[in-house]
Amino acid sequence: MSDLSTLTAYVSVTELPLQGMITLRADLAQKSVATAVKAITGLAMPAPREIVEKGGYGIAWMSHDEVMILCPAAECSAHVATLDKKLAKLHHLALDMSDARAVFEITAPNAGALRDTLAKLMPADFHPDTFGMGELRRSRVAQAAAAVWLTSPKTARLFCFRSVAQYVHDLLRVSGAKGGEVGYF
Amino acid sequence: MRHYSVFAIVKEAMGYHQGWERAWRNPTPKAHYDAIIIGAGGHGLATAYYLGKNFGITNVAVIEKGWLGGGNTGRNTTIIRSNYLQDPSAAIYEKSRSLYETLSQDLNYNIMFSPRGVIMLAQTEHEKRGYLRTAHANSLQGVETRFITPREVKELCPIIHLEGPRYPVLGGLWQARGGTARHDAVAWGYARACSAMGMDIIQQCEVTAIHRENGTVSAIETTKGRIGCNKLGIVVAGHSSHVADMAGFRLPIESVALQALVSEPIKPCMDVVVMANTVHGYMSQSDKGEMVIGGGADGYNNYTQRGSFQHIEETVRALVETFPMISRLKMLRQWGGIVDMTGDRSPIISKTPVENCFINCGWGTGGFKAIPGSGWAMAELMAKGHSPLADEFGLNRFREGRFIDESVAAGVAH
Amino acid sequence: MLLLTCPYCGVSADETELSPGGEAHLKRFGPGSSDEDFEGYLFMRHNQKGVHFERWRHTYGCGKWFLAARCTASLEVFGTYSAQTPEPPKEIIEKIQAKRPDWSLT
Amino acid sequence: MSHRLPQGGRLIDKTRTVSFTFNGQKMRGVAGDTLASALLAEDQMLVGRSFKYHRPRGIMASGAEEPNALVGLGRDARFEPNQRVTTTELFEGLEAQSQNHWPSLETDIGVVNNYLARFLPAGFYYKTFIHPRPFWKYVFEPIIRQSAGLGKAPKDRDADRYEHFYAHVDLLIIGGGIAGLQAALAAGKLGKRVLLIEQTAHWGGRAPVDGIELGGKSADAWIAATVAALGKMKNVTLRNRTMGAGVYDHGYALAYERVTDHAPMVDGPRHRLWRIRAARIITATGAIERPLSFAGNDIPGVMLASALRDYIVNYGVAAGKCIVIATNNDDGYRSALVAKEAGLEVAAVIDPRPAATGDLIEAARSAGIPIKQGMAIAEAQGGKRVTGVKICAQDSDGSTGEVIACDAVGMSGGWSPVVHLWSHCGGKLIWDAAQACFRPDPARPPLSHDGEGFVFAAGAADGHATAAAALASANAAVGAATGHAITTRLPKVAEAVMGDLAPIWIMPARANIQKRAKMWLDFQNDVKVSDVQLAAREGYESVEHTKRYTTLGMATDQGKLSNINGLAVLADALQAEIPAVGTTTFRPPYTPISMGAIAGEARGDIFQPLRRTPMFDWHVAQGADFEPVGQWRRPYCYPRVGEDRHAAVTREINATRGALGLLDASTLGKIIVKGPDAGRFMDMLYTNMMSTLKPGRCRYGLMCNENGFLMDDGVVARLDEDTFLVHTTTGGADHIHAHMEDWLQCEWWDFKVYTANVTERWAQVAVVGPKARKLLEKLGSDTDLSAEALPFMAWTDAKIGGFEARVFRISFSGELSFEIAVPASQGLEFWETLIEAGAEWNITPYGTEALHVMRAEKGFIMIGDETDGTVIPQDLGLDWAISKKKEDYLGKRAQARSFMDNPDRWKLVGLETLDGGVLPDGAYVIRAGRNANGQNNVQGRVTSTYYSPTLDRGIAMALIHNGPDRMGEVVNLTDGKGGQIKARICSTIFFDPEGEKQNV
Repeated sequence: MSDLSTLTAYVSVTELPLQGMITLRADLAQKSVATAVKAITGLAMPAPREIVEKGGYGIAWMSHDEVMILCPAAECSAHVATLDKKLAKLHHLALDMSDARAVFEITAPNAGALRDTLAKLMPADFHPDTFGMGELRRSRVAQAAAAVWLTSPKTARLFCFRSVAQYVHDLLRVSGAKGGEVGYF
Repeated sequence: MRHYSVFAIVKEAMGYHQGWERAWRNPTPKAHYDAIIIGAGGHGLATAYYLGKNFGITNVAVIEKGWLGGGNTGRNTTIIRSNYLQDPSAAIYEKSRSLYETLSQDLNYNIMFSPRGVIMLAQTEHEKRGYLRTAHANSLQGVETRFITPREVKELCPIIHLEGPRYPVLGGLWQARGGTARHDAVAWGYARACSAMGMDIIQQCEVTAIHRENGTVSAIETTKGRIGCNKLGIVVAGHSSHVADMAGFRLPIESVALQALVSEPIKPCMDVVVMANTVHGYMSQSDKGEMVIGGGADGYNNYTQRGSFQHIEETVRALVETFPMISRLKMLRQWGGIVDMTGDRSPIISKTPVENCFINCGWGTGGFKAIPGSGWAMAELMAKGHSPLADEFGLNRFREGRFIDESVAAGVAH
Repeated sequence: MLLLTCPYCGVSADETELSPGGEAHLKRFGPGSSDEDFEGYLFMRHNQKGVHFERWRHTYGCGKWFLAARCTASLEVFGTYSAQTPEPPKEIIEKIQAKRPDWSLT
Repeated sequence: MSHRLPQGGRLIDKTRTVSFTFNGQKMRGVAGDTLASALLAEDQMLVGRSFKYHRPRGIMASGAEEPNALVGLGRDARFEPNQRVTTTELFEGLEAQSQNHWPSLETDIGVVNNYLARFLPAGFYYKTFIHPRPFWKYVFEPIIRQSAGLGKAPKDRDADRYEHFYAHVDLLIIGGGIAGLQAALAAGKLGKRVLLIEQTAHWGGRAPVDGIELGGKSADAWIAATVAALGKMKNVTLRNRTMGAGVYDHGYALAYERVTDHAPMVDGPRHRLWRIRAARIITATGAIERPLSFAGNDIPGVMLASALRDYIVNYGVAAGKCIVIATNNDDGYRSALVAKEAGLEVAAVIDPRPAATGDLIEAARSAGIPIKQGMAIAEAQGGKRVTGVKICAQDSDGSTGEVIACDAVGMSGGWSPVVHLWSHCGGKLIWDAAQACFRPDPARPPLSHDGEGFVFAAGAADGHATAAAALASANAAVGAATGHAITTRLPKVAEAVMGDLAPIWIMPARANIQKRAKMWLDFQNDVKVSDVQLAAREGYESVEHTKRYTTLGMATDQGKLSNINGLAVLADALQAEIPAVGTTTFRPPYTPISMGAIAGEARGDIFQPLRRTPMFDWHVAQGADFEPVGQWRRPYCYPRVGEDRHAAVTREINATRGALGLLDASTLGKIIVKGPDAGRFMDMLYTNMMSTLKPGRCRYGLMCNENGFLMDDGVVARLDEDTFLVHTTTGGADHIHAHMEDWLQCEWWDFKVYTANVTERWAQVAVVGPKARKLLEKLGSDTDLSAEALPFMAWTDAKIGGFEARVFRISFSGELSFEIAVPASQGLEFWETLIEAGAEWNITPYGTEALHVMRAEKGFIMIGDETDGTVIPQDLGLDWAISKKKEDYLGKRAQARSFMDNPDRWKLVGLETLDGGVLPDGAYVIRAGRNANGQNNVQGRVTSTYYSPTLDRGIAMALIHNGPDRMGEVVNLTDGKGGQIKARICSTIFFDPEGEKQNV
């Protein structure tokens, strides 16, 4: 029985402060979309499943008609306004979704332990050949939706809906608890 | 038919049981029968049995692609209950349950009907209201049920964990006269009785075509040749659409996999059947000692008799939480069957667009408990053209929007 | 445990990341349609034991619906394609016929 | 007697003793022992009782196939029944108890069944216990249940933890014998991602025991070198103590890792269930030796010849001092030779083959072992342990013959490839007459998603009897699985040349019925040759019928030892060929796996996601009484000290209607629908007209499914010309959003509409009651919230008390009410601000029950109460919310069907009892007479019923046949106790019918 209090961690899990997130739905093929998004992030449009990040800004490919823009939380409303202005002529939907989600940083003693911890909970293939830096994998952690990407070989970020943050946090703690080392990756 | 009894056994024991005769004959098909039933599962055999017993129609063949009782009859979790919400359902399932009570004696074959009682747990306020409603409905339907307190639940089933962190048990709908039976024995008992009435049970015989003459069924083509009939009953759960297609009509049915599993046998620890619909699992203990476990059906069309492991996992997860002591038991075997899912998850016992061709299908995950009642109603429908037990389950209800929806009160569990 | 490739994000998705959505390419009948057409649309299903065209949603991924051609007897998957496809695409049909010459679209 | 040998034992370390207890008795083993070898070393021959006859049972095998030696392990929260001693690694302090006996293992009352055995043949219970009827439930069944079952039921909650692991590989190799190792080597060199799993703690399988030389060195040496080489390959993972449990569709496989079973003192999960996605799978799962069917073959001391050999070679343990081997094949002679070399007396090798020759036979002969060719065991003698065997000619009835004294018998009926994992997913088998076994048919493998075979067999599992063939087949399997030519060298093999076996299914050939009734096929379930023959005689001819009628192969070993022998006996009885009779279906798992492992980490706090609103912790701190609503947990009420639920709900309602109440409404679904076609889309989703809604305004709407049934309701706010905000029920957000996307993506993809589920982006609070506006004014707003500026059913953005908010003038209680949404991250702070500022009006947080009662007082419907999936809006008197103008909306066509279009339906009305009491939940309205099935007629049912504190009496809503036309009529309802209650049909609106309170 997973009595959380009895577990000691070998992988650390911390919830990050509010991360600015803007959901943008539009025809990503449109040049105007790329331009508008670049104006905010300074970054080029990511390829499918890709996430690009630089200096506190980022773009994550969520679907063929949706990206998520990462930025400082305080800037969200301004950027949403910018998007609405720049894309006024294009059918689109831009929303500040920062409050809807929780973001965790997972730090492991080594790259293998990080992937092992994720692979206990998510059905995705975390082998380095398949899942590397720069990919955002949307899947589930046990019974809740989540998305994960690597920010370094030993650290990953994972976001989920706010209401299940505690559940996901507990899962990650159990997964990263001492004695559960797998040593597969 | 050789009468079964303890005296017969003692007598045969003297000769080391060399004297027993076949339980059912293994005949070659005749050219023509008054009635043919396609499918020698419980429902098909029961249909044949009641055609003979209630209507004296014994010139009957039951045609089986594989071996009798080899479909869902021999693959289910053997739960028998009739605490249904809607009147038509309660009527046929209660008829069925009452027939089960005396079936061993009627068939002279011990089908081990065990009226040990069935509890359906209420684990949310909404579910509790649903079962309270069912109890009221049952009281008018002549079905003995009662909503019981958590303490009563615990007394009836000591291994249950009432204070689950997620879904504390708020009570349960208790049907004391529900229970279980030995599934194979039901098919075998009916088969033996049908054979004794002179009916032909033809196994390893697949139907390949259904012949019609100006809209009326006339014969079937099989791997053992053409067989004529006046009336035809299609009772082939899992393959209903497939066979209906031979007769030239479509059904509001999809075939999906339903799985179950058993643990290794342990000494008696659970004397009732418990269903936990909120978390999608149900469990009872067989006479052999295995914990017999079932859950929800897969969501996609499938004819493989194999399901997806995630459903086994979901069910076991739910039951480990509800009955923590099973965590250290082991899963001995898992298996699957193919079930018919209709538009309203209720069965079809009906005439068809083809004259003298009748169909009994769509029992979804709940067919075993219905076998005697279903056979009773289907036989009456085939013999007389209508049956009060079957009338509400006609194919026409989908076109009319007249649903019989049980999901209202029950979730997955049967 | 099925494995289906989402045509949108290219992920080879585990069944547990997907939700099944029943038979594909149903033609919707609305107000004014005959009882038979409406019943056919809403309830009657081919339910083939064989090649089946069906809907899936990449629920735990991009959230998009897509369609698949799959054999319900062998569980072989002949291909997946966009949900915005009124009838089975030519290349899928050819792929099926290449493997099952006597198969044809019912 | 069985004992520890002075020398030998490749897997043990005699210098380290390990103490354990068996039935409370202290015993000693050594490091590396299994519980089985340790028990044998202590001469514990009798280890259990059989299932049906409670016959004495000893250790039969040395591995997963063991049918007899099952024990209860551990105690209390770590007690586990039915654990095989042969697969249990010994550890310090292990506690084991034998099973299925009372009062004790030595003297078991249940053994009476054994003396009655003659009266208890296969299926006897189908033929008796029929009369008198009540006896089955009250007498016969309880007795059968008590004597059946094996281990005791665990009592406590499991103290261990479990977990899952997902792995994705090119090639999964199941079985770490020499074939599996060779396959891993070959695949590893191809650079494939390889996972090699082995169920035991040791690599190499049987080769070392069989004394085979590989590459000029001992098998052990080659294995060690190979494992080391594999260990260096980055792309290869080796995992021992990990059993291939099941193979499923599309390359999905389950592996069961017993992480700490062998070392319970170590912290960590007990079991880890691997869920593996493998492009291809190689089953190198070896083969299992078959017993021989002779009378008394179940007496303790009679065991598989290979097991007898394993215990000597691996553990330095001899099953006896004087051994007899019975074998129909050359491999049996290996065991004789091993025993002889170990210094044991080998009284005889009994070989039914008249004139078999071969290296091993010659070796045995020259070792001076007496060989009795053309002979058979007529019967084994002894009770709780074997004392000797009576031998006779195989071609005889066994009535006469000499007795050879012995204290252990090894039997070998040939080998059956382990084809379980090949078969789980539909792989077919062919009959190999030469070896008398079923092996995988490469022409009919299980098919994967690509339509290609994805499982390949290698080694003994593929029916190869020699090491050389096994190794070659490993390379071949890798080649077939990967499509590459395999260049990996095969070691040179030195091994004995063996002759053919003779398919001997019973011995002696003409044994009479008395003997056949003592020949065990299924040792655990007590199924004998005579039982299978009886099943055939009675017409249970299908192998599935025979299995189910006799219970052959249904024990915890799932027929690993009994299936082929039983099948052969059945085929003989039917005068059919074995392949024509066929096998039963192989189902996962290969050997039983713990429920704990299947459930994985999901228990207790993380059994399922528990969704929390931003104010959740505050509710907890206030001692809220929660109820689950979907995955959410919402306060049902906030009882104060000394208050029960009823008192708390009453207080909350009175406070709210009297002054000021507060509800956490964050769980309400919130979905944005935006685009040029948003209005058009909304008109299809809702029964009423939404496209005409003005920006700044709200409208209540109903959503039906395509089947016409009411599925959800809620308030829609138009944010701007092409943006709507949809509110759904608490349970509804996710499935309504999915429903919208379904129609947009799959039907109306020409619509220019985007949706987004913003439910969790907002915390939503309902400020309710006469003082609601005063509270907001006190906090200060940058926007005019007066009735004129913000009338009922209007909304506005506003900054309230410094919070960016969106304010909706909507009411589900009939009171003046503001629903205020603020960013979720500020929800708790906002809530606490309101609580603090509202103190002067005794602001009172209320829960779901108060919410329900207040909405019922106003006659508002609740999805899930007034609706149950069979109700259409017309039933609820909501015709005003069904647009007549619209050509189409989801559900419109369905509602035109004859049964729904019919005005003659149950319709919603209010009910009030004549005495002011509260109607019971779920009560039905009775109509005189009975229907065709003898059921009492009904004419309606209660959908909601509550005590109304506001009116101080019971109120209810009900669906009643033509109800609205029957105002004032008194009807009879069920009271749930067999009686009836009278109630009067009335309006559904019990309170403030003019709506004055909410419009201020």
